[in-house]
Amino acid sequence: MSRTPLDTVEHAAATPDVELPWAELGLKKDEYERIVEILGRRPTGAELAMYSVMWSEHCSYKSSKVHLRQFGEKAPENDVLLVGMGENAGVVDVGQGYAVTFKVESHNHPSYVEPYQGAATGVGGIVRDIIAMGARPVAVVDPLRFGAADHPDTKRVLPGVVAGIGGYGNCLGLPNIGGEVVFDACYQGNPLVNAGCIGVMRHEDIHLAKASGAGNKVILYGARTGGDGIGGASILASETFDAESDSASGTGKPRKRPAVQVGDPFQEKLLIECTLEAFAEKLVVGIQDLGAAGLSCATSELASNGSGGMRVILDDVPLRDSTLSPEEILMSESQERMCAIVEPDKVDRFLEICEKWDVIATVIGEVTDGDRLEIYWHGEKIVDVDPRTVAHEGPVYERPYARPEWQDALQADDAGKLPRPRTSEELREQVLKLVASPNQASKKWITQQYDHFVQGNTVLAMPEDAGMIRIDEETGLGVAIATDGNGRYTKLDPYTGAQLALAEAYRNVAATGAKPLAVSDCLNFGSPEDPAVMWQFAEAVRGLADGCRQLGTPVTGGNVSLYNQTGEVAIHPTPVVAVLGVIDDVSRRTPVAFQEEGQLLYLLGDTREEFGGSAWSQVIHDHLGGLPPKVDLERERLLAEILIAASRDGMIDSAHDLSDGGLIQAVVESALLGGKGARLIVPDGLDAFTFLFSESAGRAIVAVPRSEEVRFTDMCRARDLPATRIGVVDGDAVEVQGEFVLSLEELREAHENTIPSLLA
Amino acid sequence: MARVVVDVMLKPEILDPQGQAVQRALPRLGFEGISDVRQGKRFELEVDGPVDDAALARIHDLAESFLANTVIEDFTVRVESDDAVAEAVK
Amino acid sequence: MARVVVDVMLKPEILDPQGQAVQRALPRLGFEGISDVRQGKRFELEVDGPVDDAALARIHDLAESFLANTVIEDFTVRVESDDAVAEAVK
Amino acid sequence: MTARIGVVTFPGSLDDRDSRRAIRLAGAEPVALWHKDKDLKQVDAVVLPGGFSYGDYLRAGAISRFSPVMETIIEQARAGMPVLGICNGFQILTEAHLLPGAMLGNDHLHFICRDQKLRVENAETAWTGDYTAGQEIHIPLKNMDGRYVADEYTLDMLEAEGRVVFRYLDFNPNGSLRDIAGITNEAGNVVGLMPHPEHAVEPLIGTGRTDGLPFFTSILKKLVTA
Ligand SMILES: Nc1ncnc2c1ncn2[C@@H]1O[C@H](COP(=O)(O)OP(=O)(O)O)[C@@H](O)[C@H]1O
Ligand SMILES: [Mg+2]
Repeated sequence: MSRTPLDTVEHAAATPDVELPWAELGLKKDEYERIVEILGRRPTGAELAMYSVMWSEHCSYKSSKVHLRQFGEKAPENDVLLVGMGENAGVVDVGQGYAVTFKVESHNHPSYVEPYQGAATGVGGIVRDIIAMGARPVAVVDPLRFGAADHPDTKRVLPGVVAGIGGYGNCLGLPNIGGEVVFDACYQGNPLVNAGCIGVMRHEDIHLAKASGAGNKVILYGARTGGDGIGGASILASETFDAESDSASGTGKPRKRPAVQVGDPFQEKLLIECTLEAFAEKLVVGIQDLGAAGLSCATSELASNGSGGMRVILDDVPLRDSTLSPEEILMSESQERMCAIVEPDKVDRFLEICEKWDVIATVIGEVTDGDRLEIYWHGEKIVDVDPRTVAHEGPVYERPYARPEWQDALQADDAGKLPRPRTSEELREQVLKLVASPNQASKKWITQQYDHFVQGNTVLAMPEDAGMIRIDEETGLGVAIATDGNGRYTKLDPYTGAQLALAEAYRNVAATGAKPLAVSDCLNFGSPEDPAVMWQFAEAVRGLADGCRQLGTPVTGGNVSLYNQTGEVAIHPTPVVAVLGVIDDVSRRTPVAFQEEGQLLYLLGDTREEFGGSAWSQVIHDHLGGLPPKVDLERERLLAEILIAASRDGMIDSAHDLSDGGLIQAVVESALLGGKGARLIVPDGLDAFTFLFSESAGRAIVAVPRSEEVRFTDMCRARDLPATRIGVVDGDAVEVQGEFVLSLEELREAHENTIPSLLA
Repeated sequence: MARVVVDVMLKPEILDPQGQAVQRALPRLGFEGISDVRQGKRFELEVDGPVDDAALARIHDLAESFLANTVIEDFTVRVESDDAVAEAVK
Repeated sequence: MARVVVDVMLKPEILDPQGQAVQRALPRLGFEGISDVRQGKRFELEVDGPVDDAALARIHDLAESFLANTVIEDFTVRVESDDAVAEAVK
Repeated sequence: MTARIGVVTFPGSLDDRDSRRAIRLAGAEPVALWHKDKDLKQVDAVVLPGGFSYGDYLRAGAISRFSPVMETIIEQARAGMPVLGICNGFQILTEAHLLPGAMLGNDHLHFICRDQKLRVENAETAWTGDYTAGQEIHIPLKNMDGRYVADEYTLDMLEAEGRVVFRYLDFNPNGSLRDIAGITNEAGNVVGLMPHPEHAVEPLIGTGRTDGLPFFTSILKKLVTA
């Protein structure tokens, strides 16, 4: 397809009055004017394509940047961060010369449009981020949010998303070791599909997205570039869906049907192997994956981070569709591509490795000693920009924010006033209802579609509190990861809600015996143009940054997904927090399941009357109001230290953190997993209802062998952590003395049948 | 009873990893001269009663809303007569 | 250049859970009167040069040895002419 | 002396490393083999590991079966060399007609990953000597296309000749006919199964059981005493 005339740099300079479709590309008028100002002339079509995708909300973080800075400014003193925020993913020192990189990203909108491919390519994208750091990916996690469990559209979206995550991750050979599945009507038109990946490398293997060394070659390798997903992630992720798209019947498809990408996990598996082989031979100077904004992003970021400039010959990009225009090539979001900077004398070897793995690799340009990014097409220059202005100096907005006027009323609507069960029989019924409710029910139907075993290093996988992977066979060094978020808590109080998410993930990691080290996050919110949403965002970020500082766990990176709303209605503010931990010897890990009858159950931490945003208030009363549980991060830290020490010294045989659903939910899970029941006694000073359903933070239950009881309780006493004996592992029922008995069989049926009967 | 066939193929601009895998294997099997392979799905529906325009219209709706995801796929619906010479309907 | 279509379907005696899943979903979607659904694969091969008997015979071999597993699947090969009225070859 | 056991890496193989680890833990010497090489590096036996070779895009195992390394393996297997196909390896063996029948998508249409109970039906093959017939074991299972099918005649023959090596117990995870989880050829040197013994060789890892280790000790014993 010949386009006449080609919009070259020269042509642009000579035709200042030509109007380009900046609005269609999602730019605002003042943004366009800034581009003109930066260039000193109007941009060419290709330049406009690059600026428009790179300055989109998705790529530039223009609304969130001013807030995210706190993660750096408030970062705790630490000696674990090897690479901080701003790179493809942060890198953490886990000892013995190993470094771990991890990150969570969203693929929300694409997964609503095409659940299978949207979710699959979400996994593909995050895995490439991890490879780009120089690491071998070793596990994935998938925090998910869907609309109401019984809504017909959930039956379209959820199975597709789960099949997509499994289809891609399983085919790559990455064990899936954790995640979340949450149902809430607020996610009906905006499911949240977040995907996280962990990678492992030696310290010396860390790679950065940096193009340095004039004369070094720019090699594009992986899939051919096609027309799929042009502007996909970028434009798509930046716009709100139409209200009508969520038709009442639920079977309707979104009205908006942009091109989505199709993933090729087999190609990605080859990409992983050939990239790691090239790393091993030290052939790579700098590397960047191609994700949102494709080549526009990879070339401008590599050049911007490096010391020199870059020249790219766009004609050399291998195409799947020969009719693509240069603008489209620059914007294409075809999956499974990477871009490497390689010294000239190593290019042949690099290409050889690619060929070994049947991966197409092409030199498309080189690093120059100037400071411009220049792109040529048919011998003519169509892009001539300062790469920093594209990649790093995009617009920054201080969006107005304001505490919504309904916040007070919401908080005043105290869940403590809801009618409580009056009889033991009612209490028993509510327990059954809780453990069978979609959010509290077993997610096995979903998680068994994921490979947990591949790579042969999985120590713990779901439904454990955290996933755990061995990274050194000799020493038993391992890492653990947990992801958590609670949109209900965060809606009630965004600052506290974000800290509760952090506290829960931190606690989950500690419950397995691993020491929490660092944090990544995925911040899912509504439209930043709504001051109420912006306030939720600002508060959540402030809460998370303050929390990380207090816990001593730096934020290593993350992802922001905005515009998750249908019409005027935003999702609950949903910061998802991932905490990474390390354990010196995985043989000391603590599982969730009860191990042996006769072991003593201890409740660690304080239980208060806290029901705001609780599972109980949702399941029994369909209520959301009041305040979320209080956060005491010093207490969380102490609890974690006790859990870790107890695991290291063999004082406990199982542990389970308490979170949504409260104590009874945790006991039921440990009992069902271990196939062993428990006899519980309501401790003095608590009523049975509060004991079972309160969601006070900073708590866990542990099973202590009798021989360890004195040692364990002494330790808790010495450290001032409340430890209350609440019962014993015993029999094949969960009994609350003086209240009720529920057989494991009855509990299992309630807990395990819900999801299959809704979805299968 | 009649058979209606719905063919569902990825849109031409969408990557077809399955077709590509087949195509890349061909030379190894000693096959030359095939420049492109695309792999899609074929549904055979056995319809009770006559396949009139109304029935076809309904099957068309079915294909559009359920058998294919028109974000990434195209489809055709046709009646397959006994001599297997198909008649294009869409 | 011509297009040859290879349709591959599970043999009738082999359980086809995909087809069944579609069929089971039909009533929910408000569809009646479809007594059976089978799901198979459709390959579209773009052949360089003329599709004469020799070429078809080779594609037939390809289908038999590669595109289909004849332990479980049947296949048909046909040339698709431009007006999309297919001609049965096997 | 020890035995050299090759593990083939196809593009898209996933459990090749794990299979080599299992071989090493059993005391044999793992040898990496590459799909493009016809050369088997003088190994005494071969494992075709699990994974999604070529993405399993056409049919599981259909493309790998035509790789150069398979030419040699097919020839050698017919001559008696022990070959174990795990999951994708099993699928490749059926596509290569070294084992009868075929593998299809799970009847429930989902990938399934679980700790699977099996009964050892045949402890005489090259790979099962360290089990006893009738023994019940747990081995992780994880696959999309695990449904074993063959015609009635073949199934009857397999049973009559004692060539069903493993059966699923308590729960058939994929709709395999007659609960078949693994089979062998007439000579007993070629064995294929869907579950993954290489993922059950270390305490603490995976399901924490070591019920899969005897596969690798069996073959080692057989080769060393041969
Ligand atoms: N989508 C998912 N993918 C993988 N694992 C999941 C998923 N959803 C839930 N899980 C796992 O199931 C278990 C229970 O989940 P959840 O109740 O959310 O845990 P917690 O409340 O401790 O955070 C955890 O091990 C979690 O990692
Ligand atoms: Mg937990």
